[in-house]
Amino acid sequence: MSDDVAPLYLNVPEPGCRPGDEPDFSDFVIPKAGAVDRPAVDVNPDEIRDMAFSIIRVLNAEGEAVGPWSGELSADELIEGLRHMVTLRTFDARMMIAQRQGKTSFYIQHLGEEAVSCAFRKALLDDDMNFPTYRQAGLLIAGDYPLIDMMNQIYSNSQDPLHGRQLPIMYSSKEHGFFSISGNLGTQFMQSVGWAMASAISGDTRIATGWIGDGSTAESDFHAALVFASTYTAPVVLNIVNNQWAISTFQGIARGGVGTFAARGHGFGIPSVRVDGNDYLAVHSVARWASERARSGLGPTLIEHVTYRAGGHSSSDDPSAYRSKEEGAAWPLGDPIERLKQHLIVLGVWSDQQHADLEQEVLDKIVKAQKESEAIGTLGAGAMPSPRDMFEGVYEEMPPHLVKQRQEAGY
Amino acid sequence: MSDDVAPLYLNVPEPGCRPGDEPDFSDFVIPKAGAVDRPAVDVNPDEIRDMAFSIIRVLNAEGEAVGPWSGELSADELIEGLRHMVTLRTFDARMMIAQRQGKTSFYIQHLGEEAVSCAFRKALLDDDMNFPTYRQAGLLIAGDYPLIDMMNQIYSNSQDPLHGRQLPIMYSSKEHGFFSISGNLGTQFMQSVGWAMASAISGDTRIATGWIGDGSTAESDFHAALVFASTYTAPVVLNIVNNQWAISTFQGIARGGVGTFAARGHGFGIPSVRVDGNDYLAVHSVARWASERARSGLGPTLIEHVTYRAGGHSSSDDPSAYRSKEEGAAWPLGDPIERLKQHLIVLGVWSDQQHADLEQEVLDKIVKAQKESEAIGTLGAGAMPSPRDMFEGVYEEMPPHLVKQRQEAGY
Amino acid sequence: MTQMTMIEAIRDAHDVAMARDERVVVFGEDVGYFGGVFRCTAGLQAKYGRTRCFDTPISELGIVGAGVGMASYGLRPVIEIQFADYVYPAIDQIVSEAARLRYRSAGDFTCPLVIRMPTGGGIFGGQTHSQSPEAYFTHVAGLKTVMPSNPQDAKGLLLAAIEDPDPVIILEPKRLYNGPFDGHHDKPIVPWKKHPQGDVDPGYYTVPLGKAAIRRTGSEVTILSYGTMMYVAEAAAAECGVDAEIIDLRTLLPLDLDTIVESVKKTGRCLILHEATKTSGYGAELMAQVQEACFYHLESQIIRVTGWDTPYPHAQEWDYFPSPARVIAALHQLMED
Amino acid sequence: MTQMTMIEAIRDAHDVAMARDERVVVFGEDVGYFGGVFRCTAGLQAKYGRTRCFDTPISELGIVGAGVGMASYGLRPVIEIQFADYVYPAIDQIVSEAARLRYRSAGDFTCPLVIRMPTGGGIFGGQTHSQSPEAYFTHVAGLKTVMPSNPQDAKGLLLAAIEDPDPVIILEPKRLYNGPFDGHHDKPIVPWKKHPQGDVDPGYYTVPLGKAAIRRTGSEVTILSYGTMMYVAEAAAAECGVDAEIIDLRTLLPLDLDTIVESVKKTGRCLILHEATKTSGYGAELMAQVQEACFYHLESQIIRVTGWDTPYPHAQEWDYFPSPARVIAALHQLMED
Ligand SMILES: Cc1ncc(C[n+]2csc(CCOP(=O)(O)OP(=O)(O)O)c2C)c(N)n1
Ligand SMILES: Cc1ncc(C[n+]2csc(CCOP(=O)(O)OP(=O)(O)O)c2C)c(N)n1
Ligand SMILES: [Mg+2]
Ligand SMILES: [Mg+2]
Repeated sequence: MSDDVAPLYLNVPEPGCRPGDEPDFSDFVIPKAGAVDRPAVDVNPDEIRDMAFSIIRVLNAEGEAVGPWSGELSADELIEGLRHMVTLRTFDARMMIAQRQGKTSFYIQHLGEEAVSCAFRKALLDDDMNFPTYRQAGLLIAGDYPLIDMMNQIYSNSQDPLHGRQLPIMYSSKEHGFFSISGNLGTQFMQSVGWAMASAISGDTRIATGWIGDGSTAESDFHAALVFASTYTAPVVLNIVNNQWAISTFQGIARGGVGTFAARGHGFGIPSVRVDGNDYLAVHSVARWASERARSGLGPTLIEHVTYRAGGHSSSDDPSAYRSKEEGAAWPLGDPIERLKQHLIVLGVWSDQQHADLEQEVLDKIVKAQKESEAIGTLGAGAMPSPRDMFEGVYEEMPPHLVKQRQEAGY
Repeated sequence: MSDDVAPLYLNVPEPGCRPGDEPDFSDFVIPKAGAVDRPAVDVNPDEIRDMAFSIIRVLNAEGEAVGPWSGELSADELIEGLRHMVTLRTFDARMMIAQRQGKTSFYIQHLGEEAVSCAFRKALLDDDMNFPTYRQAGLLIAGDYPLIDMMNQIYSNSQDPLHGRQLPIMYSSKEHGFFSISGNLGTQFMQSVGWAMASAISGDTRIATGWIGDGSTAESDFHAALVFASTYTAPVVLNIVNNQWAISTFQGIARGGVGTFAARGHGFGIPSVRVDGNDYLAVHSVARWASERARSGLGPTLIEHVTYRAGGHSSSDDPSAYRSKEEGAAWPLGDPIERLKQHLIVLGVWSDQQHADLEQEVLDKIVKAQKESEAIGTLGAGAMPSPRDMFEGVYEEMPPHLVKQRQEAGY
Repeated sequence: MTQMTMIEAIRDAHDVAMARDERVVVFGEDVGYFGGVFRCTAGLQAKYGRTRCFDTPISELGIVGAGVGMASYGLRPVIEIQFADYVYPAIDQIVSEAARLRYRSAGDFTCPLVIRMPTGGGIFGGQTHSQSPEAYFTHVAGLKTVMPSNPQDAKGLLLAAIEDPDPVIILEPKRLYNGPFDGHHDKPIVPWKKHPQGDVDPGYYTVPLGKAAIRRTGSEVTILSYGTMMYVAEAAAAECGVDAEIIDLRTLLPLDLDTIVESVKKTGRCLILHEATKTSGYGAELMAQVQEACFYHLESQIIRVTGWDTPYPHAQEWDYFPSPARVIAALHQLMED
Repeated sequence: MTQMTMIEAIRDAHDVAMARDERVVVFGEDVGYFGGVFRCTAGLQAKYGRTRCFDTPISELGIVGAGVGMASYGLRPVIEIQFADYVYPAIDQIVSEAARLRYRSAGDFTCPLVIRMPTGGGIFGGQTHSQSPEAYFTHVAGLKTVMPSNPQDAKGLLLAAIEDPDPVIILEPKRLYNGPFDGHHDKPIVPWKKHPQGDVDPGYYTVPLGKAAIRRTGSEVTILSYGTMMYVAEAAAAECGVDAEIIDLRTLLPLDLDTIVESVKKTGRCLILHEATKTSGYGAELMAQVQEACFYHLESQIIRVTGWDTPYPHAQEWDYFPSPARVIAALHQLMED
């Protein structure tokens, strides 16, 4: 050790605010709604590097849609979007309760992040393929996947489309363009690029979307996805949902000292943008732009959705152990449902009464589905998938050793 | 498949030049020597993003050292550098022949890339730790590691410091700051960050360097290294040696359509620069700058060394099967030894005669070491490591099952 | 002696090691401020500071790769992989790097690294929170693999692992974290605080790697097992009237073959029990070694009771998990043979 | 019949598959223009174009991950991992993804993916060009694992694998690529072109997965082996005077247990031979299964002859590699027991 040099030290980033601290988002720079340009889809990526350091926003504080990224959706479409978000939130709330009642083992909710997946889905075509994480059920709900199928899976009952094999909420629906959720973080991000490459190899017109959380961008699959997407100009939209937290770990641990997650695309020449993830209109508009790029053969886009995980990580998590309880309320981008509702009211097509009616209507629908599903069974009660199912589907055809084991097990 | 949309297609990048084609580097933009600024080591990374798209060069076409990155090395130091590079090249040539004579199984040479590791090593302190790939033996040679130890390892004879266990050229010398080479691409890049973190945790002053090839930047370890280095501001210099080829695969496959390898650092807020890897002075100067950053607690630097693999990938490879034989000669950054020699002549401290003498002197030294080493043994002839050695060192203490196996084997 | 849960015992082992040796550093996903999703590192950051216990990015590769680099520097990293199911992204750093560093560098560099991971099923964790990957690790020359079955061993083995000069994988049966489990999932568990095996020595001690423990002496059959399955074996033995000798392997590699052979030579019969998938599971190796060492003492064939050769299911967890009933059936079959 | 090396036979299988089925795409490191470092895909890019046979970035994770995505789309990707030693960065995509996709999605998505990799030692490739990782793959529910030992099988098994609806790992013994090898490294090899087993059927045919082949009939001992070791077994049998029946497993999972059991019941003795490291190697599983199925027919203990429990060394390669001498010694021991 030399004497004339100061000793080194390890820098371990810490969030500004832990339990007991006052939340402080004053360092978090939020551009005005409407402030970011909307370039042509075939823009040279080098010219829009600054977009990775700004945030595309449409809804301003007054609830108006402003700027070049607004104006694509009709009032009816917006009301439909609101319905999807309310459905997702209500569904989540009911299922969180069901989990606490022991009707399922595990649940993950979307509180505060509903706009991201709900709005994105409406910018896609029905036969595009999404490679979601566990926090994009809006892709299913906005794609009209039956709620009861979701519940049957959550309850692992005999009508569970996945035969009880997979964890609750790890849905799969090829028909609804929803790739089987893995549970291993990141893996599906690379697979989305592979699927998109396959579409391109086949001269198809379908595109893929990949999804990953802020924390999971540290995983290797994130890197591989960027490398392959960039090299082969794959028709894929790569989405990072930056909800500020990865269980108890704040986004600074994955992001490093500086920069943004979106900026990771620059090393690959991938157009990279950030969007206000709590702004239904902005997410939808950016999704349109990026999917048009993919569909026109212009290749990948990297989108960082800036949002906030308002709830716990999962039904197993209590965030008050590691972050301030007030942080959610202080989050400066607000609540996606409130903001869209407000916009519709400003537009003059919505009212508090209509909103309350919508909430009730959605709740009724969910309660009805829930009753139906619970009548079939919940985890450990009622009609369950057969243990025989456990042995099936490991391979298309059951090999002899598994037949023997199944028989040994008595099925 | 929609009818109104053009079908997608897969873009597979191809190099400009395959066997039979005329090499064409006209797209390869080479800034003038001296053109790139030398910022303070504590510069804000955001302010030097353009450095990832330029190339730091010191030696101009006339052999003069120009610009802000020149002027740190004395004539004696430069002559020493020349000696190191000539030693490495001569050593390589002799060992390639030895391989063809069956005295070893495998060899990897550095032809054209000698400046990178030789110059870099001289910017480090003796107790810093390098995490090299198989193409940085200059770190050993410029660190005065005994040639005979290298040869004994290459020949896997009884004096092989690694007891015949590891492939030839996969050296290891803690004493000389040279981490054990793995053979698995990329792994050591992340480990260099871990070592640097350990130094920081320990309040030490030593720094680490990581090394990776252009092709290997696609590996996951590259990403992990950038994430961890950035998050913890690790005292490490991360080097990408872009020698244009990864076996038969041109760098465009790893790099994607656009950008540079250095630009990968931007997503992490890591200062990232490119340097003329065939320019001894430039490499040395950049290495100084980056290691000063690391040693001062300013964290990682990403350096892309732009060079050219003038030889085959390894003794198993014949590059004429996949690239034009003329490509090497057309490579616009010239030959590192020629360029430094020329510079010394321009400085008036060197002559063709002195150079010829140096070459002879180096050759004599290498031949002498080689005779000594071959007198001990070469692969399969002479004194070999004991089979008993095969069982040792799996663990510090040999567990019972291995003792039994060793006995079964008769040792 | 203090009563501790397995979680508390593991935390205590970290604490003791960090206090004794400055070189011990602890990290992993959510390991720092929060203290780990299972709370095995709770309080360590507050006590030893952020540079000795910290959160990492979600990159198992990076975590282990950093650990290899740190260990080669001279530190003693103790790493948590959040669930054993998530170790695969780090396999290359474990198999190709940590395990081979001493060998390939002829001792020039070494890798005293501990990698802990919650393992096994029984918590309705489905495919990605239930796996038992011990077979992979035991196939890798250069690694040691450990699986404790109670708080006292968990602490002592972890302390021994931290002192070990080579990389050690510790698979922690998460079903036992809060209390042992006898395989009857419908019956309540006795928490460690009220359990005789919850007694943990205070302060520093080690349980040596490579030494098995006999949990029950018996004369008719030898049961080889480890982790959660120890209690399933005990329940089966208690319920079925076969006088079984139950061996808790504790360390899978190096294996305490002497203890095994002595027992099998005495009983003449052997049952092997593990949660992991059967084919190429560690039970196969145990069976091979027992056969190699005791062939002429075997009075009946060796039987394996294991998880089935399927991914770990969610709803059918208790059909997958080896039950006391399956063990009892196998014991009876052994006695009939 | 045409005489082909194993490399030519593999190349031919790709060619036949690509011509028959547009969905077959081939990629990997150096696989495109150059045709692979072992030249197994030479000529395919020129014939089928860059979008059906192409080079990839050096990311085994990315290669397999892309393959999983493509397979789920409906293509039939055939991937080359440059050496089996480099498969570890892709293990997560193989174990957690390819293997479980059908199961976890209840058949909604499937993964008809073939992953080929040159395997095994005998070429002085040292630690990183010599490994035999079959044990890992055979432990994973959802994978099939294949290792051919001659050109005819290499082609037919690859064609069968490409048609298989599930992921298949093909381990290609690189020591056999250019000619078989009888374990006497100091003697010249007979190239496939002059070898009876170099006869390959032209055009399309398959060798079914899950079916072993008896390479030598014999009455005294059954030798279970695969890959390069087949020829070591044959050499040993020819030299030692023990009448051995030699079974080439060809597919390790699903295993052709019927053929094995029939043979062992006949001979009463069994020797298991593989290159891979012993502990938790696939030989342990074979031993377990033979013991389970044939216990009362065994006249002596089963013996494993395998690579040692060390990393694969360089200079000591021929001390590591199971030799005919070691097999002969084991055969004699079996007959004495
Ligand atoms: C490979 C892997 N490592 C670790 C985990 C455990 N884990 C589950 S969720 C999670 C945090 C993910 O955070 P982020 O990516 O930000 O997504 P978010 O939960 O915020 O949506 C972790 C570490 C896992 N599922 N897979
Ligand atoms: C994990 C892994 N994958 C593949 C290989 C095989 N391989 C050895 S060298 C090489 C090319 C590396 O190219 P690059 O990184 O550009 O380094 P260079 O050889 O040009 O110095 C490949 C693919 C390997 N050694 N390790
Ligand atoms: Mg998050
Ligand atoms: Mg290269």
